[in-house]
Amino acid sequence: MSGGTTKDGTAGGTPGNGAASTNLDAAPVTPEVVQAHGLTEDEYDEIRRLLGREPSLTELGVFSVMWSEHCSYKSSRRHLKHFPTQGARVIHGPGENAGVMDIGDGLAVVFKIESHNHPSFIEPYQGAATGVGGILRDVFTMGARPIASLNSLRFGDVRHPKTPYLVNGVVGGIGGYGNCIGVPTVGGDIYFDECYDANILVNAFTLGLVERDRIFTGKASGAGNPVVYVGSKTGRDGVHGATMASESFSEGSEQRRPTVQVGDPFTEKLLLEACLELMKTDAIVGIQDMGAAGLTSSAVEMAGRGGSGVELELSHVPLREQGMTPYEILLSESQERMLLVARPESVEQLQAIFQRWDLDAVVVGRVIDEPVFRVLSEGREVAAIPVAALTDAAPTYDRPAARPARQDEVQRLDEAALPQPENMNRVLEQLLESPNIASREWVYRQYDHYVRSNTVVAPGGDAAVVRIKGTSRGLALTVDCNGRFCYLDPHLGGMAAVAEAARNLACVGATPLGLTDCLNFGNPEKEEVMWQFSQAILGMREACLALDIPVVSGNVSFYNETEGVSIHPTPTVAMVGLLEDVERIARPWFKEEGDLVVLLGSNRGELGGSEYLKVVHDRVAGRPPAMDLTLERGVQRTCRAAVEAGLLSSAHDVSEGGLAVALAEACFGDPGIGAVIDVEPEGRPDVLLFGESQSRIVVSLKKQDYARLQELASTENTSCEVIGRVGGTRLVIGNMVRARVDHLKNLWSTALERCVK
Amino acid sequence: MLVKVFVTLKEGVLDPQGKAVQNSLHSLGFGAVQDVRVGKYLELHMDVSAAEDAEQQARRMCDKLLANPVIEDYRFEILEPAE
Amino acid sequence: MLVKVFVTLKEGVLDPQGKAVQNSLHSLGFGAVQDVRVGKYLELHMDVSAAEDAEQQARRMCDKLLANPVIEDYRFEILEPAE
Amino acid sequence: MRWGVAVFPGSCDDDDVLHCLRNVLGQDVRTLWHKDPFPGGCDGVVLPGGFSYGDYLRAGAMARFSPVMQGIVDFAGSGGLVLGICNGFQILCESGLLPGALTRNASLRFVCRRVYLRVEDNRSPFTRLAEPGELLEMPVKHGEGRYYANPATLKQLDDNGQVLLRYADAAGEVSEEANPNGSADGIAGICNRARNVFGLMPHPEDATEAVLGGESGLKIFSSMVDEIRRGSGS
Ligand SMILES: Nc1ncnc2c1ncn2[C@@H]1O[C@H](COP(=O)(O)OP(=O)(O)O)[C@@H](O)[C@H]1O
Ligand SMILES: [Mg+2]
Repeated sequence: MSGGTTKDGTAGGTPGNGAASTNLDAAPVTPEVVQAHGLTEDEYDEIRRLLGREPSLTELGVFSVMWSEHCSYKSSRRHLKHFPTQGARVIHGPGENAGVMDIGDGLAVVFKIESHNHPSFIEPYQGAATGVGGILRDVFTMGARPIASLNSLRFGDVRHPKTPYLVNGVVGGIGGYGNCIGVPTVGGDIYFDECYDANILVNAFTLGLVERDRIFTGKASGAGNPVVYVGSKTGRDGVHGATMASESFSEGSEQRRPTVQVGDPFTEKLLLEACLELMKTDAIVGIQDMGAAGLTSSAVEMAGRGGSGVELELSHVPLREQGMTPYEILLSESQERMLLVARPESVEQLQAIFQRWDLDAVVVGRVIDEPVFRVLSEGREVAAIPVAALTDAAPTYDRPAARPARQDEVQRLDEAALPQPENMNRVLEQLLESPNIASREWVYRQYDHYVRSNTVVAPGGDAAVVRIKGTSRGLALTVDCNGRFCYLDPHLGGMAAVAEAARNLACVGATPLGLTDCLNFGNPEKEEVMWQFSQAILGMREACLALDIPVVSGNVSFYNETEGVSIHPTPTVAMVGLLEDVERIARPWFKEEGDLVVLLGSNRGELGGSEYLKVVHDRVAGRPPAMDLTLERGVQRTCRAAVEAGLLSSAHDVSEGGLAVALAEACFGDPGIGAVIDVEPEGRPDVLLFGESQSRIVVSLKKQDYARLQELASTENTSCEVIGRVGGTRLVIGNMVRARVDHLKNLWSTALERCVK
Repeated sequence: MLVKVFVTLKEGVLDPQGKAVQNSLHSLGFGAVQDVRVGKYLELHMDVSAAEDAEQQARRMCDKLLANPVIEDYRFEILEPAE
Repeated sequence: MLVKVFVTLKEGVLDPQGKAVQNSLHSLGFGAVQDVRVGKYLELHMDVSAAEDAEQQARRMCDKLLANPVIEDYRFEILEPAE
Repeated sequence: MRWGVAVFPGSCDDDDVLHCLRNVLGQDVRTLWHKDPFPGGCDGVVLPGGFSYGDYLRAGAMARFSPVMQGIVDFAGSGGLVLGICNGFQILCESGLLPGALTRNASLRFVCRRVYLRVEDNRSPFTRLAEPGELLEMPVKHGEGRYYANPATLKQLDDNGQVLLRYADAAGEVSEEANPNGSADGIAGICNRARNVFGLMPHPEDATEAVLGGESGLKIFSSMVDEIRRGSGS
């Protein structure tokens, strides 16, 4: 695992409060300076040992970013090894800028998710915008044309005074950047919980399409080959930034605001087009985006992958500001920049292409045989560090993990003691108006989801679908994670995140190809956080193995806490699925009067961790719903086979809000249509209606097709039961719920806007 | 009372808009333009009689809403009605 | 030479942004604000020595690019370097 | 029959238009790079959507000065068919080929959704295959699409039948509800007086295949194809 793009703000490591001024290079390296760089004494000793001398301040800066949690994965590396990363379709798994998978027809998809949490809390618009910019570069740096983006957002309680401001800024920033690049934002998720009040999550995903034999990697090879800098000029952006991503929030961190970078989507668009044009030629041997730790990490990582060294001459770097020191130039996180390794004879051709797009392209160094990262400033050497010291020799930690004592307490839930609401209609209304369940249209209306004319299923369905021009195929995309489940039981929660994502793909009829994950957790130096982290990974692993889904890329974001309180563990899963025939898909909405409503899977009456418990009883408690991966697999396979066979009028999975909410949502098509559902509670009606048992999909189909569905289900050993009929203008569930669809739909479609406007 | 507020990007903060305008002006033949910064200009009509009052409120409005202290600076002028 | 350009919406052209700012200011308790108009503020640094020259160029830049005469008015000020 | 699709730095929907013309309608299309002079030999020109020059300053403000645009202005002046979609519409207004201006959406937010458009006038090369009153469905996606013109201009547009499309609801009624951006009189698209230049905010190119949810955008392109075919007698 390696660093090297716009991640969670700065790579972490440069001095926090104004220490980084212009004359840093001359300043002495004192213990305070070492500490301000986020390095421990032991780490500093190791640096001295690796160098065989004291580092200069510039070198210390380079070590601090390369050894930061963010770039080095020092706390997570040994846990990430548990992910299954192999598969017949995997071309590049973790280790490259993004994962790459074969989709046939000579094509491959490239995808990855990244966090931009801390910068987005400090400056929501720019933080989110530059997060989108960073992930786009990770994808097109591999030669792929980005064709779809997703985003996964977590905010604090909607009633928190800052929440509306943050939501508006983040959503505006994602749209402002993504729309301007011409990549459709086809999906995402957004949830609110007070655990994110002062530490929001902004995770951005992009998928690109590339010809199988035109994939580029970030590799510096061929001694003497020129190293070329392209894109925006370098400013002091991010240099002053402290160890934002590798440090918890505290009072006063808002004062670090000047560190936030401003995105320029227009330049990114030019950079994207210029790079893709360049990649049609044979001019370059390697290419890498500059993100966290900018020039430093891109050069070092490329050298690391190529088994070579790199020598840079900083006086050639295009600068935006005057008087920048080598320290600042090396650690700047200015956006919209890339580093290329070219063939010497192709430099002119390369420069002509960038000039056509009005972008700087300057030779700033060369590949060298000696495996060293050497930096010159007007010929004077300012840093010389063995590449391996920055990459392979970076420390890794086996941090202690322990199940917190309060976990038993948290999981306790005495259902019998819960007061029983009288009016289930009212509860359903309340849930449909919960910002965690209400329509997300207010959000995705602000994103262009049609550009590139591939969008078959726009946001609003269980998974987005885009077609692949020139083929009959399509891709399905989704992002999921229930942080509440993960808090109550990280192992189950990790499983559920993977299972739910795959289930969403099954609902449209797609077969999962692979996933990318963004592991958002608290402070890894705390035992309980490491326990949550390791448990979640093991849970995800189990689900991946059972459902046959490799992990091909991902990102870790630690230190998501405020004033010592961690967020809910939030291992976000973005999953990509393949559709052989993009016209054979299902959507969530009931269509035909008279269709049967059928439940795949079964109601098991589990209330733990439900949105109902939170909204109505203000509790986050219990054990999350159990996961039976065999059942999960059967339900998904049945649904997928039924879609492929063209049997289904609709398919929608049961998630937040349980069966009643899933049924209501299925009624909210355009135009809406009602349903009469005939189910009886064995115990309490609220448990049946609002419990969030896993592995359930509500489908509708013509009566005459039911026998065939039953056949498919029985092949998979999956229960499949008629629970009602589509029709009318009301949703009726037994004698528990009876409400007009237009009324419910109106509540559901307007609630989010009412909360955050 | 008329309050004129000028909101500009802090020094060192990238101004993509200014850069684009500058490039355009260059290609239109205005080569003498060396740098362009784009900001916001607001006119607030206020129903207060004392200039100090307007001033105080203007400062608070800028701090709270009109400027984004993360990346922007502001400046304002108060114009008393001519009478 | 520093040229400061102010671009404002013509009278009669709806300014939803101004309205939105005004509403926000009201809900923040600044009830004295009666009207808000939002415009653009540009600072152009120019390498010219004569103020008239700057003035002439500024006018042409505004007419051609910086303001859209269908909806906008402009005004500018020229600041000679202090020396 | 030959089409040109202009490409400015920041154009985003150029590929969509190329795909629609080339692959859906089987037309001969070439791209027109903004730095090159207008090559001539085109029967129809499309200015696609996107964010030319980042839409900095004002949407469409900078693109009008590009070399290719100067040629397109002349092409339009000599009667050539020019279609401006979204950013293209903004560029046409900024260049003075169409009256009025496109300003920030009343909501102050970017809006992406499907809309219905009522065909107000079919006496134009762009709507000739549609019936007056016919409803077309296609997406809008823009932040600055609120059409503004002074009252005198609006009246002229109406009097001359230059308003070709208005935002409407599913029943064909022009209403505030149906208007996604606060445009004056629900205007979604207008043509010039000579009726050879048409600008609209919605995206017909993204509604030309059933798999994408509808084909009513084809009405616009097919009308142009039909017009050109008649004009050239081929
Ligand atoms: N949680 C994770 N699961 C799987 N792979 C991961 C995870 N986190 C990071 N990786 C992989 O580690 C590599 C380095 O990650 P990162 O530094 O975020 O990439 P980049 O340098 O492109 O930003 C990438 O290939 C990434 O996919
Ligand atoms: Mg990368």
